[in-house]
Amino acid sequence: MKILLTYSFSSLATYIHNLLAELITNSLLLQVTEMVILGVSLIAFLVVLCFFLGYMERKVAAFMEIRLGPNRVGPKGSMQIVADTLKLLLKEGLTPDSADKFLFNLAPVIMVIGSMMVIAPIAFAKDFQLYDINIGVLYVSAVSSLGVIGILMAGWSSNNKYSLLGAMRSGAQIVSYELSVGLSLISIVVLSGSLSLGDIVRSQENGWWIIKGHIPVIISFVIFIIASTAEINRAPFDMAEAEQELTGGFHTEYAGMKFAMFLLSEYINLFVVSAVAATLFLGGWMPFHIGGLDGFNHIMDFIPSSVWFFSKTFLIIFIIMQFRWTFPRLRVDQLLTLEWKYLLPISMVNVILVTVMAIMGWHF
Amino acid sequence: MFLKEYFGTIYKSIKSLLVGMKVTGYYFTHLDEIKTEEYPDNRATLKMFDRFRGEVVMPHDDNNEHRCTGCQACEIACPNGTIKIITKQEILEDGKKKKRIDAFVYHLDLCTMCNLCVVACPSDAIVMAQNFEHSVYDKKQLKKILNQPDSKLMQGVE
Amino acid sequence: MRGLIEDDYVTDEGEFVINIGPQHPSTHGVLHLKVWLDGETVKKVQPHLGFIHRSIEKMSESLSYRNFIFATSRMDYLAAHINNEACALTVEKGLQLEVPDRAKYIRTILAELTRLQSHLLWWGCTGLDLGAVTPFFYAFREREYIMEIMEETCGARLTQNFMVPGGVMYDIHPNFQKRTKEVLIQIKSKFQEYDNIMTGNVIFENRTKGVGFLSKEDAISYGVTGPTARASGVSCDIRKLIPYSAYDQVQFDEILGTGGDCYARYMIRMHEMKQSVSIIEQLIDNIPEGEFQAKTKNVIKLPKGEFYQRVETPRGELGVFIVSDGAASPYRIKYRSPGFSNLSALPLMAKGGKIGDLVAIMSTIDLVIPDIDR
Amino acid sequence: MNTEELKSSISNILPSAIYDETGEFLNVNIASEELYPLINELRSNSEFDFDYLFCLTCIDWKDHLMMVYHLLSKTHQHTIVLKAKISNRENSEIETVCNIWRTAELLEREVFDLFGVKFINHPDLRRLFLSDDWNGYPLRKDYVDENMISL
Repeated sequence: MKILLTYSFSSLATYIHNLLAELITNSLLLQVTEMVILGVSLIAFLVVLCFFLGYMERKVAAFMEIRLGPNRVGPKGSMQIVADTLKLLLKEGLTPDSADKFLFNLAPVIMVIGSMMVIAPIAFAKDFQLYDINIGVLYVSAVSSLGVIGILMAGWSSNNKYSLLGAMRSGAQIVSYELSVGLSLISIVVLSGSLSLGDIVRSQENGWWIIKGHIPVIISFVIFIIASTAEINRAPFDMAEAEQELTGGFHTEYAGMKFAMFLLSEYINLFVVSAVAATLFLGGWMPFHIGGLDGFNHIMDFIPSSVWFFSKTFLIIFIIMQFRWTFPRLRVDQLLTLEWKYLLPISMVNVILVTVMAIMGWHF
Repeated sequence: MFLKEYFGTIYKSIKSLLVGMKVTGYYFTHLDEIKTEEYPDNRATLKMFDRFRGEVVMPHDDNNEHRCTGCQACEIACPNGTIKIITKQEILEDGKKKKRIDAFVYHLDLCTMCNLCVVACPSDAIVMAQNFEHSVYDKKQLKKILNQPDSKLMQGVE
Repeated sequence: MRGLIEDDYVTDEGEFVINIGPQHPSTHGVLHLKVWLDGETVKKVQPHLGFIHRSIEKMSESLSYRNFIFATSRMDYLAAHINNEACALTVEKGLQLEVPDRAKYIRTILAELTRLQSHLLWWGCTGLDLGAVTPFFYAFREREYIMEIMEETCGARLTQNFMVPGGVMYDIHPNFQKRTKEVLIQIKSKFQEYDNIMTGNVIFENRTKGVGFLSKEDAISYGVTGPTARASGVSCDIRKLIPYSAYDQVQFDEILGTGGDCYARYMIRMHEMKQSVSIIEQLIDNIPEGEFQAKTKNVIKLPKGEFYQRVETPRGELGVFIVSDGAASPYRIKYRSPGFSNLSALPLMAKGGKIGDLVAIMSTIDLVIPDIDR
Repeated sequence: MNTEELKSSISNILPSAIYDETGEFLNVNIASEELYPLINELRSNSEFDFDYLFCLTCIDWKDHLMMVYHLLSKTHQHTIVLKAKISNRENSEIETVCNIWRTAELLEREVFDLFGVKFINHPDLRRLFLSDDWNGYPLRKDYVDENMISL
């Protein structure tokens, strides 16, 4: 029991730090080495995560579609995604003749970098955060919209009409939905009084915001989920890909590893969005506490904080996946109608409600 | 009035979406509803229906005898020219010359399994088999000779 | 006459032309649509056909009256039974042959099962075209049961070739009635599920309501038939107007819509599935005893003359026009295929809509490309 | 209108029409030059009101071509078959009907493609199924293709 309680990522990180500090005395060199280790392990973690998400998506889709899903490679088909990645790696990375080659090759890299950068301020577990920047929420909302540049680049440089249409759709879509995402984030910032994600998690020690903030926060949670599904270009908002209309949209011309990088960034985006939602609304790594019931709270504390974080994140990932495998796609003008006529006015009113609630102290 | 309509739309929309998600959620939690047949693995238990038309075969009995008289009714009935019957003259025991089949050539690659040859056959010499795994590496292998080597016409079939 | 290639690429300044198909996920085959766009808005659509043209009409001119039927299975492969039935009926009309009642009942049941499976596949594909993948699998589950009935009785799943001039090829399988009744119960229990996941869905309603409007006058002028025309209020169900086979023995409604949009077409087909179930239920227990095939001569020769038979396929009116000069094979055959005429109204319906609307229209008029190209 | 009424009404417009009642429908035989005035009248006159052209095709009778129009009136529920004889086989021409029934546009392109009948005033007369450089018209009885195999 003792081991379980003390086990956390922070102790691991401290252990590695101490080990390196003994070996390397130069503080600058130490910092650089730690950053390299961190970067490499982060990329490795994200790749493994994407493998898992890819497998999860296939299985979720299959079970909802009364199918078995991947079941040949590896136990229960779990190695299928590895086999697919190998296939994509071995494929020739085609570049169309008339494409703008520099931008064409740069676009997937920008997509991946853009989505990986958002990982930085997210608290994966207690005391385990890559960089608790004091304007975390602002950083997240700013960096997460970098991806649209990648999509626009990919669509324009492919020199393909379908790609261009997809990219243009995506531009309009992400710029619009950014507003709702921002406003629903602000409602939590108003309540917790801080932009730092670490502080926001700590502010939920005595209850998650979705419970403490009741109706207004639930509304902003729903808006956040819908708007961020649109922002990461997932069905039913996958205008930019729209297979049945644009055959693949902005990545029509991509093949091989470059195509895999779009997939990678899609899954990282999915994870990041769910992680942000879990952090802001569901308390991040905070266990489920009910005020007054000390015994119950204590039992909840036994569950490691990372388990809390990941189970909340994957719950939201599952919901977003279920959206994809249930709903038809919206039309491009309806997509904008939804944002400008429904989500944006509601979230604006909601921000006012939350502000009044925070001033009057009506939340729990 | 406007607000009532506005929120009414939102309420109805969210409700319809949740009803849809309930359906997919139901199947996600009821894995016994999965209908997938794991085809190559269930070969042992897979049984095709008796009437399933997979390919034309010519049944032979234990004495290596078939029922085909070489009347070419099937060849005429076939819309695609799938069947070619090559006949030969055979001298019977009593000295009479009789027409017998030399080769019943069946081009599986041209066949559309329309069953018209089987219907046309007056002596029930050919039937449809239930085998459906026809893939081969060379198209030439799909040209089949249905009568077995050294087979004879069954006694009493004219 | 200007050349196709030359004409294709001469466009005015600022026109954005995309080619949808022949390899495109939502054209359901090898249809090629040339689409002029203004942003997302469709300005003009021009269908280019012929990618799967096999000239079945020319082929049939050298086949006997027994043989030419098999090729029609390859026209509208989702309604092979009904195509075969149309040919058999035309030959019977020429021979003035009375088909036994049992054969008529079997034909009608099989035709309605075909309609049911075709509509089920259409329902799944409509979901797929609009971006919902899951309904496709639900539809295929039920369709598979019908395919099993077909396989057990007819011996094939899609291209059955079960109709012969004078009746049907074999008597029904002993399991046929039991299995059909079980399947009907199964399918009826799933209609509510279909409504839950698609019909009532707000996104689906927005995608289809008011999209692809076709007026009644245009529907008639363009020769549009089937559910597509009935959604515009045109009464054109051949089963009602000129009953053939056993359709005069059953009670069913011809459902007419008023909207003329994609949603109306969708609802017509959903109701038609229920009507088909009811038709089969009325017939399945009352199949009369007797012969399943009328006696015909070994070599069928139609008298000199012209014979026209209209039947109702899941997509509309199929006409078989046989011109006979008294020989053992037809002098000229013309198939008036429903998809061909329905497609001709697509440019009208799609004009002014978005690309997404074009996809919705294509899926709700239920195009089967081999049927168009023949 | 029944068959007799149809016959007398059509004779008023076009006395040279020849009738044939052996088939299922009333057949009206005319020459190709007479087609357009008659067919225009058949559509616009509310007595006939043939608003639905359900089949348009061509038959090659070796010495001449024959256009066949199956017409139906949705309001009166009467059907006629109009047959226009095109005597000039080499340079066959007939007036288009696609401004009367929109469905004729594609059907006439099909006939042009497979029979080589040129439709005067057709807005977009191109090959429909076959490629533009195809030689000959396949559904004509004298069409020969060296690649064609006979079974």
